[in-house]
Amino acid sequence: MKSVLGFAGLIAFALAGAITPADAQQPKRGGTLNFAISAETPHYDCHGSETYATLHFSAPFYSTLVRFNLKKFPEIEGDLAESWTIAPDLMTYTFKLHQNVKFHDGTPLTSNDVKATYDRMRAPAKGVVSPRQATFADIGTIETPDANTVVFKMKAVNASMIEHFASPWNCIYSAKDLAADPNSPRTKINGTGPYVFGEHVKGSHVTGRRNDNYFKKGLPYLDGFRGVFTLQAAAMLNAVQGGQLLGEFRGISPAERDRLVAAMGDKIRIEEESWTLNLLVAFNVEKKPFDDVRVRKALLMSIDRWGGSAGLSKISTLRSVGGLIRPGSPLATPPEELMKLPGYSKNMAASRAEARKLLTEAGVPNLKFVLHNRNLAQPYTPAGIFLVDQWRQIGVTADHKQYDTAPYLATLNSGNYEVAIDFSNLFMDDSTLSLAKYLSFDRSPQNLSRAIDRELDKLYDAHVRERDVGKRKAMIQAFERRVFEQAYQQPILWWHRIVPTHKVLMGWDMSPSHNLGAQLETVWLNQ
Amino acid sequence: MTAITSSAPTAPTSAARPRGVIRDFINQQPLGALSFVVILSMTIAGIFSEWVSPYDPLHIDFAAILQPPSWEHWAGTDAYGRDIFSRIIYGARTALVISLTSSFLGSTIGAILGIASAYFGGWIDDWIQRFMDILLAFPIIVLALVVVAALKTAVLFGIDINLIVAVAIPIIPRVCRVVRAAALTIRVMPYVDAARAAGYSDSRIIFRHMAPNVVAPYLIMFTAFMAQAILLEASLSFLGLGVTEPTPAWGLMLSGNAADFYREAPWMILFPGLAISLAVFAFNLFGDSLRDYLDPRFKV
Amino acid sequence: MLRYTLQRLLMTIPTLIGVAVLVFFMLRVVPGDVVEVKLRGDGGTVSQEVIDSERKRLGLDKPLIYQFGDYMYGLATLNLGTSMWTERPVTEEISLRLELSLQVAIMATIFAVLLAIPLGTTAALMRGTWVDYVVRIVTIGGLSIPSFWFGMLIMMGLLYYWNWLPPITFTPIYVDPIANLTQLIWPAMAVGYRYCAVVARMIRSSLLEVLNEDYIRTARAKGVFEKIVISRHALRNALLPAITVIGIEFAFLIGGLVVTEQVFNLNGIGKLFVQSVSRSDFTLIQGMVMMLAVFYIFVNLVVDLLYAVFDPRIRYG
Amino acid sequence: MLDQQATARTAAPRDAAAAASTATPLLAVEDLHVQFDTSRGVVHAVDGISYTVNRGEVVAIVGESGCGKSVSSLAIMGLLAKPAGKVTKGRVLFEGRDLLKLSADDMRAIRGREIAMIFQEPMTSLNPVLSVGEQIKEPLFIHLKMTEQEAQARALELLQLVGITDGARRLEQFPHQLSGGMRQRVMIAIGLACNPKLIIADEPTTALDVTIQAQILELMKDLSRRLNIALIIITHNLGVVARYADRVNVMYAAHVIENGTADDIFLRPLHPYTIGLMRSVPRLDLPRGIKLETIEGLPPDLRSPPLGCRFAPRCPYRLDACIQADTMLRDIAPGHGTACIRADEIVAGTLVQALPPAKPVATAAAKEAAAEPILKVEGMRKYFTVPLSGSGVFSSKIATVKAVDDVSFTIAPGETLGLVGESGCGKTTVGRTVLKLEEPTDGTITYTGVDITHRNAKQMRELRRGIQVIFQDPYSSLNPRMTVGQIIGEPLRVYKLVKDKKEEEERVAGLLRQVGLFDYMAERYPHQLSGGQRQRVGIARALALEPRFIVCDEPVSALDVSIQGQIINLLEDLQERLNLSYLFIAHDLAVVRHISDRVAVMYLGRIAEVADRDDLYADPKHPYTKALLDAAPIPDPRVERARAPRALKGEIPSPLNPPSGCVFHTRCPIADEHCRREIPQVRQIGPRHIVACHKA
Repeated sequence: MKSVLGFAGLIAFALAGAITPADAQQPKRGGTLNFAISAETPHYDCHGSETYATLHFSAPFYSTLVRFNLKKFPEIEGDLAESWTIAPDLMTYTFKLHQNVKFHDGTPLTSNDVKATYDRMRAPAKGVVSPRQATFADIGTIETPDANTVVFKMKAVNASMIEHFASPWNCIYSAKDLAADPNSPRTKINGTGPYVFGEHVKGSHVTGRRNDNYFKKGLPYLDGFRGVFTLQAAAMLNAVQGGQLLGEFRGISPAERDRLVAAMGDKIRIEEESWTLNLLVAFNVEKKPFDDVRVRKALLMSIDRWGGSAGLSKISTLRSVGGLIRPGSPLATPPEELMKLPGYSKNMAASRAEARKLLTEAGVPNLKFVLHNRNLAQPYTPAGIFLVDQWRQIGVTADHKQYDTAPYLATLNSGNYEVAIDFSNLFMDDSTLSLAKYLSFDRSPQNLSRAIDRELDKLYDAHVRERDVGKRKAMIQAFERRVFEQAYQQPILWWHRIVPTHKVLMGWDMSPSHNLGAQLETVWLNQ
Repeated sequence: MTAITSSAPTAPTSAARPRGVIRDFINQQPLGALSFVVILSMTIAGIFSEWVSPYDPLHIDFAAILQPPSWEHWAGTDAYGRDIFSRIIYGARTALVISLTSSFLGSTIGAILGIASAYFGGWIDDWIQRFMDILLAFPIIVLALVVVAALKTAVLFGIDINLIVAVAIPIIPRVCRVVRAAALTIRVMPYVDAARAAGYSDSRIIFRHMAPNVVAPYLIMFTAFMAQAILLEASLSFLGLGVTEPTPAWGLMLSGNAADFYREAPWMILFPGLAISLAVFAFNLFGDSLRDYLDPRFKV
Repeated sequence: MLRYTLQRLLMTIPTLIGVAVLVFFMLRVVPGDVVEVKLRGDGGTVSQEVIDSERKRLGLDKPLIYQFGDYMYGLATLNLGTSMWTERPVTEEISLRLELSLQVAIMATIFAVLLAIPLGTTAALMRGTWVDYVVRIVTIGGLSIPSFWFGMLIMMGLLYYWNWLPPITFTPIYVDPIANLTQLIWPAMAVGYRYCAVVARMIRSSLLEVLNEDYIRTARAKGVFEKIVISRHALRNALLPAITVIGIEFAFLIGGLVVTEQVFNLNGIGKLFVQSVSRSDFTLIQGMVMMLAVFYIFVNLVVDLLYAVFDPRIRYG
Repeated sequence: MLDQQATARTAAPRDAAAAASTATPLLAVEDLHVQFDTSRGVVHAVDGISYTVNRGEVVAIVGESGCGKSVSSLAIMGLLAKPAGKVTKGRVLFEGRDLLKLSADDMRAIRGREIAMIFQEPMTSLNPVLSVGEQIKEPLFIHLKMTEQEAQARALELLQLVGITDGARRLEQFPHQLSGGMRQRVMIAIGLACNPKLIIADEPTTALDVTIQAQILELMKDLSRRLNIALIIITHNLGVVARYADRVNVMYAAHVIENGTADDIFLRPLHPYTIGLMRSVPRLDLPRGIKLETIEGLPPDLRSPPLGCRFAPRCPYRLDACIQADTMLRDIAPGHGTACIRADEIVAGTLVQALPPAKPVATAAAKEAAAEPILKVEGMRKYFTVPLSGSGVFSSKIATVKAVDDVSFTIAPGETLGLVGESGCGKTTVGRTVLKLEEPTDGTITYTGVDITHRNAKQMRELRRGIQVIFQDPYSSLNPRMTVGQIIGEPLRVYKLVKDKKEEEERVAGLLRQVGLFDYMAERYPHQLSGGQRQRVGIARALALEPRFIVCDEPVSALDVSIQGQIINLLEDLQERLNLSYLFIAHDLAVVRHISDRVAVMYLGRIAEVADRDDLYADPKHPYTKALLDAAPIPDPRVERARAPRALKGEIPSPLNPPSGCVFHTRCPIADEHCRREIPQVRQIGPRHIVACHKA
């Protein structure tokens, strides 16, 4: 959808830390922001990471080429790029960089650094981890005509390419550092971001201080920040309530929200939005009886999504009923359409009766299996508890087994499971990102149903190259229907992001993804 | 002092008059008897959970989440609207099954190793004791965590075997030490010498003559480690490494989102914690009383 | 004495080797390692090649026996390796957290011992009275109440009645003693209760035993003041077994902090341990277990030496 | 309850006539009652006893275990175990003051200052963590408010007084560095510290070896005389009483049943119990009788004592009146009281028969001539290794204890070889090695001509039936978890000597009767039996396999005197009937003399002397044998008075570090340089008399 916007004309944004009218007050300078990071990153390398733990840690120290404008999501705005042009055939992307950008070590940033950064992501040197190689596989060459211009020449059309350029994980590194040690970003931070790395006390906190040479004049407002690792939700809540931390930017559960509101009254600000995350349930089609579509379908049909949404939304981060695309986003299937799909009916009595019938037909009326789940309190455990309860109601016994992440992943990789709860973490709504998970197992190893379905692959490939919005939408819906009819895997519920911040904290932007907006350069303290 | 020693013979009360023994125990150890009543009622609650508990412990009722204690829900409801009292009753089953099996396993293996170590002596003793040294160098929960980390969960009859193993292993060396010490004093008892002089086989001496006489320390250790095991299981579950939801288990009820509700639903923390404490307390007190009762040293 | 100490130290080597071997192979029983957890984060796609290359980098692709050899060689050269998660030296990871845990442990010890001696002594002297019963119930309570639950109750109470909570990040005591103590006094109490109970019970029972000894009767027959009989004759003997318990419990306190540190969000050894277990960070787990084992053995040695200092039977044995 | 007037009389003590002349006694115990609340009921441990002690006098309280003698002395000192024990009635007048009415602090001021006490166990009666000096000085500081220097000087003086020479060094030492005898000397020094008027010694020598016992008693007697300190000696040993006491109180079942001067009690006993007691002890000074007199039955249970005379159930002379009402202690002669209603008949000599003169018994020589030895031990050695510091596999520092060093002897069928020696001499190890409970380090053991030295457990099995054992401690030698029937029946089953359950029961019943027990006792557990009964069960178990040879390891030393005689008689009976051979291990010379045909004396792992019984006792050749016989007290004041004071000097050396040459040379009165250098060989000096001494 957004790519279509790009197609409509050459759009250039020149935004440099502009203050929108919403922030009526004049920002104040100074102060240190203490905030919670509910996980601790193992390393500092954005490229090599898939977790917000790294972003919330590293993003304030870095810049990207372009990024999402959180005030007008999903619009794109420039970060290091002062402006950019996209060729009408979507085969060339040209970025003009800001002048006088300096790395924290004092060296000036040039187009070479951008090229080195993208080369590292698309074709990493030996020993460098880059999970986004496939995303940038369509890039043919990267040219640097001058120090402030970078030109990306594509090998093939990717309708969503500009969104991928806006990915928060594309931190721009120094070419010099990478030349010295391609893995230096893992342990050393040298960016162009609003903050300069202070210290990282393992298991405790990370600090950053204002980058006085930041290329966006007047920013950041804060003298610095301290991100405190709070692995226990209770500890985080206590600290927020006690005023030791001013916010948690990933998202908390409704119960936690209620507690903060009850305890703090009007001192706390709560912002909510649906989240670009969902939990899935996947059936391993390689295991009997889950090779039988009736069994899979029966299990999906017996899940009361609408009821579950109402209940779980009170106690967990799960909330929205949705298909493969985040509900509420432009490409999403609307609820009335959704209800026609298996597993989304509101008439649960009928659905469950049907489910029982299907099971009986399949010869497994008293099905028993193990539901493999990850051992995380939010929202894996509630999802597991919920599913076990739902299946109990059609006479199916699911043994809920929760593991630590490593053995959990190992089990999933081994294929030695029947039913598993899986997770889809997106940073935007673009369908090329969100549908990839459902491709045939041989193309998408993260497809936990391990199904091979060439029809799905065909639909996906066509839609990636398709530039017409209407046709594209139809293809997405066909894809979705196919996935649900075959009942390989299905989102249980989409998440709901609730971010608590103290009211003194200003200038922070809410968005549907916790991976975005972690640079903190516009944040200020009203005290 | 001779009058006193002779009036309290060292030999423990015999199995010949069980009724007398029970009455004796109640008279001498009223607290112990009381704790036994607690254990008994817990056991009954565990065995007959289906009949005793007012609700289905797994039943989710989103209409009734986080309800404070009331006549309908004696201990309130949790975040899923499940009845906490029912979950505590079912939790007794989980706690007892895991602690009983692991404590039995640990104490029995420990006792057998201890007796063998004491009886055979020499290199067998040396090797067993070296191995126990190794196990003893781990703090209990660390050893359990390593075992949990090492073994994949393996469910048998709805019980996590590896959790039992994890709880049992730290018990082994501790029981082994105590039983070995007890067995060593028995090993040099003239009646064991008499048995050896009569030419009885090693197994006969170990099982007929030595084992019955380490029953007292064994029983004491067994009950003490029942308490330990309940505590350990609760700790592991609290850390998210033990029993998994939705199985009702006390430690588990304290973890997860229970702590999120300090203010709204303190009963979510209060009652399961009380259940653990009461159970462990009862076993500790009972073990204590049993020791006082069986160990004549402090008898007047 | 020196010779004895050295001999004791030498004797710990086989035990330590045993611990090392046991931990290494136990951890290798399960599939799954730190690599995927690290790379996949909250899900997402990582190709097998990437995973493999990372495994290779960490040396996890080598046959087990080579890994074991490397590990043992590392131990022999006092090198605990690097954490697979953070890729920093294990010793660095541990030493970062050691100060906090050690301080909590020491505070808990002081708290426990200071309380346990009068508690245990009173109970023994007033044996069979209601005082004894109360002490008995309070101390068994200490053994029974899970420290993490006790910690939760403390937090709940602080929040409820004072709407106040201890600081969330650690400040060393030499930087700001007040901030430091207000953070650590609560977990010290939470774990100290159990510790105190164990020591008080030991003192009670060993004092009872000692009070039955003939030499106590001798002291009384000499006309020694009852106070001196207790303090000089009985307690001095009764505290000897208590030293063992204080020592062993101190060594194991670090283990007990595993759960309690979670509750108080303390950046200590216990929390690190749970984290490394849930991340399958084998080298860090091994390193910490080795450290705890060495610590335990060291404390045992100190206890033995203390015994030798306090007990003439050993000093001149 | 008791005749109050009986307490008012004062007997004329032999040695302290001056003190006796004063009107009030130093200590007067009047109608003292003590009871203990136990979980099994109230024990009336002392039930109305009265006695007096005059200044400078030695008074003995004699009785078997559980009769209340120790409890009464603790009650005087206010040291009863609280809260179980309490004085319920009576007065304890010390110089006219009632000690029982004193406040706790006043009583404390008397303890250690006016009255001192010495306890039985020197090993445990001193505080292990305080130095000897600290413990001796403590009462000096408390009672006499001495300065450190004064106390140090006094402590040195005290050590000299109790015969410890290098006092300055000893004061720095800790109790565990001293031997048992030395510790008891320290205890006495502590008792003497503040010049008390009265010392109560509760079994002061029971835990000590006979030669050390003599040293300690000699010392106490001497000090009492020199310092004019009154002494209460509490003991079960009649020999000790005869030797040292001026006056004697005999206690039985919480009562004093007879009192009088030592001569009165030993020469003219007036109570059937006292008489029985005297006759049931084997004596060194009288010819050996065929049988010991015994007192059948057991003392009453003090939780519910019988209504009448407490000795009545066991008394051969009881009347109906004895059972119906208790008899008060009354004076028969001046200063000689008894609680027997038939005392007059006893005085008249019409009730109790005089002992018949002892008949000589068959000598060992006759027996041995009959057959080849059933057991032959040649050059047996048994060394133990003891880790010195540290333990386990990795420790290298090890010391060797030569528990048995080159021991040889033979035992003929039907013969009893007595093996005597003090603790640590290796006699028990000899027994255990013969039983193959220990593997000999060297030497050969031949049983009925078969070499069993290196037989393993399996090969031993067939021979096991012939060799059995009876242990010392009747409490620990029976498995408390098995019934008597199971204990006795087990060997029958294991060796398949019985076909079925019924036959087993019959055999068990037969064995029970054979040892003087009843059939129904098969159902009982050991703790339900008395010590003597248990020992009988132990004997029955040994007999079950129909052995030819039994090792008796101190079978009577844990038993009370009146029970001891029963067991000895039983063993003799059985030997006669079943033609058994015994290796009889004991430390009591009189008992060994009574039961043995031949006697071997051991010292520090070596044989000192072996001879026929009469030969050995009449004409001991080894100085150690002589010393042992000298040291053994004899329950007859006349004999004792006639014996010169004697005590073997010095302590028994540690077996870890035995002396060079003759192991006895450090204590031997006749040792010379030669003895120090060379180990004496065992020499034949008579037809059946061998000795290991250069001088013999």
